[in-house]
Amino acid sequence: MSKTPLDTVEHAAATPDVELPWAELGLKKDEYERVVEILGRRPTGAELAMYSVMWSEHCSYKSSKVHLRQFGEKAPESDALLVGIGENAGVVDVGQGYAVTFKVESHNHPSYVEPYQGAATGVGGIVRDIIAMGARPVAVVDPLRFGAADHPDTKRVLPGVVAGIGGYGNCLGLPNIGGEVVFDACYQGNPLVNAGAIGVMRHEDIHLAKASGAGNKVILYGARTGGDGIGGASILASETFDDAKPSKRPAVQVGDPFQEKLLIECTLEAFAEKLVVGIQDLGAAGLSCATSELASNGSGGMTVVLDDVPLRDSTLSPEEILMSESQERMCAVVEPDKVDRFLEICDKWDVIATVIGEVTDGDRLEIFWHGEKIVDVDPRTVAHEGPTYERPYARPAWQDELQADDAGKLPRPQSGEELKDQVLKLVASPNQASKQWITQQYDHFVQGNTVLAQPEDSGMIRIDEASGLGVAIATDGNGRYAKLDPYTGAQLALAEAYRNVATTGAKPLAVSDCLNFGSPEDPAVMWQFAEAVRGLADGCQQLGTPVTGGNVSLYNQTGEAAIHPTPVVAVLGVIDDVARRTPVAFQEEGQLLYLLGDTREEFGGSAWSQVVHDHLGGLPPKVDLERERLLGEILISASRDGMIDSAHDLSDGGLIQAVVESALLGGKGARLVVPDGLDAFTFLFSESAGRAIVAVPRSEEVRFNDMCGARGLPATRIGVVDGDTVQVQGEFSLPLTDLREAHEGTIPALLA
Amino acid sequence: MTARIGVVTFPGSLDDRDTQRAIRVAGAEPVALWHKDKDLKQVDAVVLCGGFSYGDYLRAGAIARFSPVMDTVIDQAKAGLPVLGICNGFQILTEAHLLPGGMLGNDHLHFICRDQKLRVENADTAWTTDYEAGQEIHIPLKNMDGRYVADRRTLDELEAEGRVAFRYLDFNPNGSLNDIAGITNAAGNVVGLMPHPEHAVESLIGTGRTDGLPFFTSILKKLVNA
Amino acid sequence: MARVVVDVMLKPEILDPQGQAVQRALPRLGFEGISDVRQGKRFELEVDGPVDEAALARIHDLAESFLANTVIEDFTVRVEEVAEAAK
Amino acid sequence: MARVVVDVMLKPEILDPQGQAVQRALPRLGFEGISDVRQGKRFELEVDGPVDEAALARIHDLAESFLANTVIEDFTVRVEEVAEAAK
Ligand SMILES: Nc1ncnc2c1ncn2[C@@H]1O[C@H](COP(=O)(O)OP(=O)(O)O)[C@@H](O)[C@H]1O
Ligand SMILES: [Mg+2]
Repeated sequence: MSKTPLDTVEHAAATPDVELPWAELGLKKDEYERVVEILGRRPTGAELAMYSVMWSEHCSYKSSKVHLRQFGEKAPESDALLVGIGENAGVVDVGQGYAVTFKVESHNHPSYVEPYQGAATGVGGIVRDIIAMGARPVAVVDPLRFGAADHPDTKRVLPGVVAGIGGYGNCLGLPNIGGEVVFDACYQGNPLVNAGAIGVMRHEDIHLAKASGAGNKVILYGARTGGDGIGGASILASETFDDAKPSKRPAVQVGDPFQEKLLIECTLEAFAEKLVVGIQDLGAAGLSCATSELASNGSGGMTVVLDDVPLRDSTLSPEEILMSESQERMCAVVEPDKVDRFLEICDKWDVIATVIGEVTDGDRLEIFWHGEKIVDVDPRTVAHEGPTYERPYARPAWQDELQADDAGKLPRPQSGEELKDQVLKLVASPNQASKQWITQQYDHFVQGNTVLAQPEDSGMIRIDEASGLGVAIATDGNGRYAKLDPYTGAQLALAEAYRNVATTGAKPLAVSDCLNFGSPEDPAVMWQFAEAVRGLADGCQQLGTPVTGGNVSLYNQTGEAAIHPTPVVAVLGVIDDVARRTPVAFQEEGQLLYLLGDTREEFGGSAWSQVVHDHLGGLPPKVDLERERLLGEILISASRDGMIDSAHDLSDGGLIQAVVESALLGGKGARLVVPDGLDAFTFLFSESAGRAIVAVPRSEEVRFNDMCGARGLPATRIGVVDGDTVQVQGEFSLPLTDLREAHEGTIPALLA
Repeated sequence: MTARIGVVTFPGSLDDRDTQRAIRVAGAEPVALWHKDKDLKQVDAVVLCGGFSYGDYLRAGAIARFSPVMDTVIDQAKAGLPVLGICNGFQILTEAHLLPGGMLGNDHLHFICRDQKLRVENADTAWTTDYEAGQEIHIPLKNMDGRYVADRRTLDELEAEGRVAFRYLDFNPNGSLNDIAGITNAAGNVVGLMPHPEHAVESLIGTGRTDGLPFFTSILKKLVNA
Repeated sequence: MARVVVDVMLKPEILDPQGQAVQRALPRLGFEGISDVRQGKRFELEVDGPVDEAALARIHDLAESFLANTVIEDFTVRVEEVAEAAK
Repeated sequence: MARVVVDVMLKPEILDPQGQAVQRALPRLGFEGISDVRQGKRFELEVDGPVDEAALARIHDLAESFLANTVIEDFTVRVEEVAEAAK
């Protein structure tokens, strides 16, 4: 029993001198003072709970938003963009009346603490964002970064993360169609668990998170609210308002994918019957976020009766209920005469649903507990008027030295034999090795629309059975490149994801991102962040692919050591008919292999420099986005006109990595000839951007060459699909069986 | 007139829409059935599809088995109604004792998703007549609890009576006894298997093979010719 | 209110890969002298009212028909005494 | 040889979707009067030699570091007496 009186609005006004534990809740002094100024009095405990979570870095983007603005300011003209940055997820027109929404988010820290549940709830959170737009989720992707592959803790973190992503996504019935797995010691204490989701809807079904229409009801539905993820509020509840010790509150949230699957089905059914005026998922900051965002995006105010929230733990204080991050909950705004039907649908799916409030024609968000008012705020000040920081940033002193340490000076292989050893070493290295042990723990087939999944260049989903309309998605990021030059690194991530989508025959349309960095309080990190955002915004402008949304994850560091700056970029593309998709695998012996693009001596940040020399230095490959665009156009035309039977983009590991992958997947070897003007080493290992290899049926060779020639894209014939070895003329020959053993054995040996 | 084939949706069913599509692709009419209804809407056959009914939280299929719809399915299956259980559906059929044995977690303790090679051992069931006995096919497999177990006597009986309908070839993906991928009841009307034929009915989609289509054409022919 | 515990274990003749995985890991963790490990499930049921013979019999039925699959699992039902040798 | 049992249950404040699913199914099966169900794991370890203090302490360590995930689970260790109220 609480002995101190409830901290009502009235009580707060009457006791201006009571100090609240704002510091423990993560607020700075000036932030607290700003709250007092906004309210014209001290906040109640419940108000402080709301402001503190909503003004956190995670929810308010206070360190990043001055930079993120560029995504809007530099956004290219695009007819495709239906809903842009600022909503739960962006929405893109893909034609034929269909719209697609997609977004990537991070769940890095929770996944380090409890890998399975952290990763699982990461999938759950991003999928709710997609449903909240009105879309049926159709696929997930999971870009991941772990510490060194052979570090004992990686053996704890990785299997748990993978099982968690699979456990949740598989149970939701969402095919996993892409992602990344990268190992680097810099992620040892900070694995990156990013999760992305795609959803599909008809244009008219787009829903937004806003509460309008006085008298409309606010319905909370899904899981009961428990004491999950409310660290700070417990302090608030106990030290200030209750002399009882805080009860144990779990730091880790456990996901319930079954509950979420029901949430998806009942939400979509409610959408289909047009019962929903506004909708918001409950993620970070729980009810604080959902109520303040719904109210502030709408036209009116809102009242909420907190006593009506169904609880899993009856001892929760109102502050804790407001901050709880219990999973698998959603909030809908429904017109009064549709409430019964909405509740009926929830009941059909065995989902608990409760009216907890109402939209008002005022402009205040008022929250009641035991009949007393404990929150009375302008919701905009909570949701949208959080602090903005112009954090100092500066190019770090070590950047010059790092860039001066040119990878071009590293000793190169001197003989065919040495080349061959290094090829084997490369394709077996953890970052370049097959990730099948991981991806076979994910369902690729569910929903029966998967056209391409791992290890293809991009995942591809059919969205219309009759026409064959489909969408493709690829996510990429290279922290090593970004460390050498964050501006270029971000553009290389964009270029690679763009290229991956185009390689499968889809036209890139839009971008989402997840920006993983160290502490924004370190000017060097802040510089990396600023550069990366600038690079990405400039790149998107040039490629004509707007950023539709994304996520920022800061403070990824252990002590003083930040992770490599790791902007992860997702590119979404569209293909008119999935029957035209281009796969990675070599299809037929005798087909001609062409290398598209220019190969230069570029080894800075390369896989070769890492695997053979454990080196990171110099400059990353140059970016030429016009070239990327041209390459994309050629790949798309060639797929549409049936001129190529397989294609693979070149990225980390260079040409030889791509050839080996296509060969192993197709079960067919290749004979390669080093083109004039290149040495074998550069030909095989360079990581110049803007390149792909394609396999051209002999009957199409002339037509294909003409097209490349006419458009000015260098296309070099480098060999032929043939036999059961990968052979580089005059240098070496490697049997596919040896390559397979090297490529596919590594990850199971480390993790199984 | 074509055959009407029911597909039951339990809470947590995932492949209900895909199964309906497969039935359509085969030329039959899919009928959606709801777990809370006892009424089977006079369908000619029923498919229990894949997924994680009730999250598979107790044991795969254990809670779904007690759904109202299952009371009717159990009664009618005993009276000869053709029933196919795919993955979670197979698990439900064993929990309901329409098929012998039980399903446990994969021996390697991971979810596994792959294109799986099988041999059709029994081409005489209601769902397999469009295959040849001994035919080798590839069907996508994806499960967490795919390990078929039964006591020695049951296994011997299944083998002796030719009731092992499908066997894994080249690779046993889950530790199933006798490499069993699917079985049939003695009458041949109730069949359960772990791999997912509904994911192998269209070229281009999934693995690009259509080795799963004969399940649906087999039953269609049987029903239409009946 | 009382607590009834239902323990469900795989029948001894059925392979228990989870238990085996634990056992295989033991030497790596420096544990010797454990000759077998089996992993099963434990259900804790909070029963309203007294747990008399009749209640126990009903829970036994519940375990037999639902909590355990007796084709592959064995089970035991017992009323839990006060807190056990705590963690 | 003796048997040591390690029971691992989710901490009380942690959501237990499995137990919940079971509990919600009970009314449908005609069972009333069970107000809560939690589902956990039970490990049976067959120990060679006597189970003395030292052995129990080691098993306690094993449970803490390996059998239970103490971020979300609690556990108890006990020596199992003779066969219990059998099935
Ligand atoms: N790195 C970024 N790039 C572009 N947009 C971003 C980025 N980070 C956040 N945003 C956008 O800011 C808005 C708020 O983000 P977030 O808080 O993650 O959304 P939500 O409230 O749905 O969790 C979203 O529209 C999101 O897409
Ligand atoms: Mg959101």
